[in-house]
Amino acid sequence: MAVFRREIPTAVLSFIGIVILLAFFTTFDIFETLDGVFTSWIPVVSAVSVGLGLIYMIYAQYMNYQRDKNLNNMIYLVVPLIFFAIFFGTAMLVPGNISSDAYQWLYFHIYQNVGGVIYAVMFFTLASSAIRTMRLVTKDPAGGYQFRLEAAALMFGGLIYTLRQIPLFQVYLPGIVGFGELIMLVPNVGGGRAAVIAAALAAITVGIRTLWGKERTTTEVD
Amino acid sequence: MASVIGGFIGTLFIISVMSMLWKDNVFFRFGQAAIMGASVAHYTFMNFQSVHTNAIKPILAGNVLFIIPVILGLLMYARLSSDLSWLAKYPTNVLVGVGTGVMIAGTLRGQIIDQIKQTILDAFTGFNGIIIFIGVVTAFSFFIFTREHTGALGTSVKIGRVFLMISLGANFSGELVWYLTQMIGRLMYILNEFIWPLLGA
Amino acid sequence: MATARERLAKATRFYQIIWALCLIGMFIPLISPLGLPVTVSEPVKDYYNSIVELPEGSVIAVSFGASASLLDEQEAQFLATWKTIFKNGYKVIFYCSTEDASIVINNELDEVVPESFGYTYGEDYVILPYSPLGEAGQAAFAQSIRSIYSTDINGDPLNSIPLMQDIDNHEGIDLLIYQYTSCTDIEWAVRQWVVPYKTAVIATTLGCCGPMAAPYYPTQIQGFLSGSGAGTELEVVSGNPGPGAAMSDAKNLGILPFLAAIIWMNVKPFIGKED
Amino acid sequence: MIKTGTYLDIVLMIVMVAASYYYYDKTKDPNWKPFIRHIPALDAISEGVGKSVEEDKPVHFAMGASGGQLYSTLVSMTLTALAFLRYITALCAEYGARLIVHMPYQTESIPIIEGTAREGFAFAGKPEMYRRDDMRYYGRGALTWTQGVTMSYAEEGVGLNLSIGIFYSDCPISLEMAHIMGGMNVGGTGRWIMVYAFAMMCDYVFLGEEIYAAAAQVSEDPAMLSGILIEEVGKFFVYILLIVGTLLAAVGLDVGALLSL
Repeated sequence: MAVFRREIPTAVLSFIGIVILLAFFTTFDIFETLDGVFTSWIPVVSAVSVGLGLIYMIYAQYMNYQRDKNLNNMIYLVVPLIFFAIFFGTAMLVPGNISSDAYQWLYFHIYQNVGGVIYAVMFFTLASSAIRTMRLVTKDPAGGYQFRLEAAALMFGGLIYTLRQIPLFQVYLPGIVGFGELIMLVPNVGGGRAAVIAAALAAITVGIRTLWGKERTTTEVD
Repeated sequence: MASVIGGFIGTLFIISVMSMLWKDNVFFRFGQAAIMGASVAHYTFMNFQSVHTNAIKPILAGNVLFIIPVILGLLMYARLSSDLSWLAKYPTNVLVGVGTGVMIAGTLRGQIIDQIKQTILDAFTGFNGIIIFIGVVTAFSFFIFTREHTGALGTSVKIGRVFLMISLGANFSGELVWYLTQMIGRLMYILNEFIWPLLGA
Repeated sequence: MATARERLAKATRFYQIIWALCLIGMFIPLISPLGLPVTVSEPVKDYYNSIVELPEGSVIAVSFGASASLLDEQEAQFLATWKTIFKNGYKVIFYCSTEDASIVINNELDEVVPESFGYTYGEDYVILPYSPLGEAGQAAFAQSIRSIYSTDINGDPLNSIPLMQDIDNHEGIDLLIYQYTSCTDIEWAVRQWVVPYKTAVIATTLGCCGPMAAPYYPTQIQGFLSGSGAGTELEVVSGNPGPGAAMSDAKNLGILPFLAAIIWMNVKPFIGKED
Repeated sequence: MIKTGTYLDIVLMIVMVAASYYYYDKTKDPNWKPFIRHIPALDAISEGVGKSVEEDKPVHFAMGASGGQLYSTLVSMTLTALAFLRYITALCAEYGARLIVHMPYQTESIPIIEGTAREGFAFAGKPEMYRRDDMRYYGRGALTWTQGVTMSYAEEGVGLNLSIGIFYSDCPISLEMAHIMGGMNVGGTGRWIMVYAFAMMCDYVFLGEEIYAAAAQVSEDPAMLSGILIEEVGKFFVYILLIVGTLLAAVGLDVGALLSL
């Protein structure tokens, strides 16, 4: 039995991964065909599993409510179900499904609208973190001043390019546009490119280990 | 009227999400719970459609091979049983197998070799190109893990970290101004969809 | 000496004041515009010129991959671009590469109304429906439009649409306007349109994607718009006012409290204020 | 037989596979221990778990709203995050801290995440500490995820917030809210464009690729540890290409064409 739990699933993984690599590197049609078959399965496997999320979501909320029957937990248990019913019901039952006016109304005013707000909230959280971290000098307990080179570099890159994007400074701070672009196209490219190459090498190493059957997460976890 | 009501509801949701910046409150929780239900519904419906288009239709048209991914998808639910949970490993490993293959194939060229090529070509375009080259070489040395960062390597890492930090700062700024725009966009929504129509402007 | 918890509460209160000031700063210009001038940058000028310098009767393809929740960042770019195209009478093929794109483009054209510029659907412009194109799809489109799309968004066969009669690949396209929201996707346009066919390409994207588009300009892409700021610049250079002006105005005051707070935090250690 | 334009990819692949073969062979020796430089953020994880127990608050583990990608080019980061999940379950079991896992929206990743958490506790000898209701799922997208996570911080408190994995525009909210609610942030992502948020909001950060090296260190798994050395071979190859390429370009060769092979 153990072989069905460990070795066979690992072999399946390695086989599929290697086939996809061969389809990429070689001109043999067989690999191209198999690649097409496997990749066409992916959206289906993923889509069929969607109910699992619903189960976990409801279960966690139900258990929370059972543990502590307060108003917050009550809201958390009931409100998602009501809105699930409204959205899902409209999508399933109203003629035209998600293209119907009713669903579009819900989508525009609730889903899409609030989808935009979440990015808006990030302006504030980012701003406060920047206020906290973009400090050139800190005072040590002995009363001396300490210059923080790395924070300065972060601040330099961050503020110059921010000013470059705001019309007020484009008008009253001549040269900021060119200088901002220079930061973006020279030191930013240097640092960013090194980080991308390094992370790519690490990703490939994990990939090889996975195909080799030595990645613990995909082999051992039952 | 439907539009003003829509604008009103939309505005309420905007305020409920934003209220978490002030403090945790029932209003925020209601909004959060509602959006969670709505999003799972939208996601579930889109996936139903996807299964219908990508599996049911082909199966009905005689392409029985598509029964396999449906079965694999159903095996994911084995996770709910402690005795059969290992069955979920099959669909998971099929997905990871595809992912790993695609990842290795795409990464080798796009994120390593092309980047090296561009760095070398840049180095011969003038002073800026040379700075980029120095940035890549020194910042890359920060990611060496099998040597202590002392001596020449230490110096290189120090320079490299400055490049890395400028890059982080630039990324920060790009996103900050984008998020600022999104906030302004939501304020415009409140004005255009709710306040102005309500005032009859 | 304040405890860690008290310090945190105090800091949070300070942030909340700054947030509130930023919000007020954004709100004021929306009600009472400042009308500050906008400096038009080179990539935007080149973007505009790439469109208006096309010969009469040219065909523009628009690869449209908009996301509904990111419209705030791009709507000004879109509206100004469509108006510029329609004013000059070019033919346009819109093709949708994301699920949201077909809904968004319909809403956009409801607002701009090509018919008010004397356009007729099918003869002067056409919309092709959503298809999950990806890089391979872009390559296929450049080789043969009919290999990807057999019908337009209304379900009419391409061969029955007058505009599409003689067009099936990159040869029929004089300019590609490439719109995207995932920063690395610019490479697809470069690899699948510019490198093999030397098609003229201009791009529109989010503000945060500008840095990744910039290395390809001006050698491979002829111009680009990144973020709503560039949208405003296009409104100015093309003479088509739109939502971008108000947004740019609001940015000016919205960012100031944040900048002031940064300066304050940097001055603080020197004037003996407690951390 | 071999597609043009992929020759150099294959060379690099062969180098990495050969290095893997060599170092996996080395791991057969139980005394083999490679030197790996210290990563400061690692110590902070156990410190954070200790802090959580002291304050009687839970430890939160987040892999990103979209951190469950199993079949995209970011799959390595998902697997790396799971190595950390395994580590944090062991630490929580050891210290007796409650662990809340904020799962990403990709439902297909739920089995592997849940399995890793469950086995992590079982392996540490405390299977009873695993609680399914602490495996949280919030629906699709950054929107509901960030709100759900924030809600959980507010409701249940936050001691340590360990955020490692694939992060998009979700971490600027989750990390900052954890900070504001008094939590200690430790984390990192391999997506360079979002690393800035970690650098600015975390008490201890793993910069980019450091998450992979750190995962290997915490795993104490020889195969993962040898992975760091395999990467170093890759880095050596990169430096060689950079130097040789620059020299060849300096003498007038068309390096662009050579590197397009």
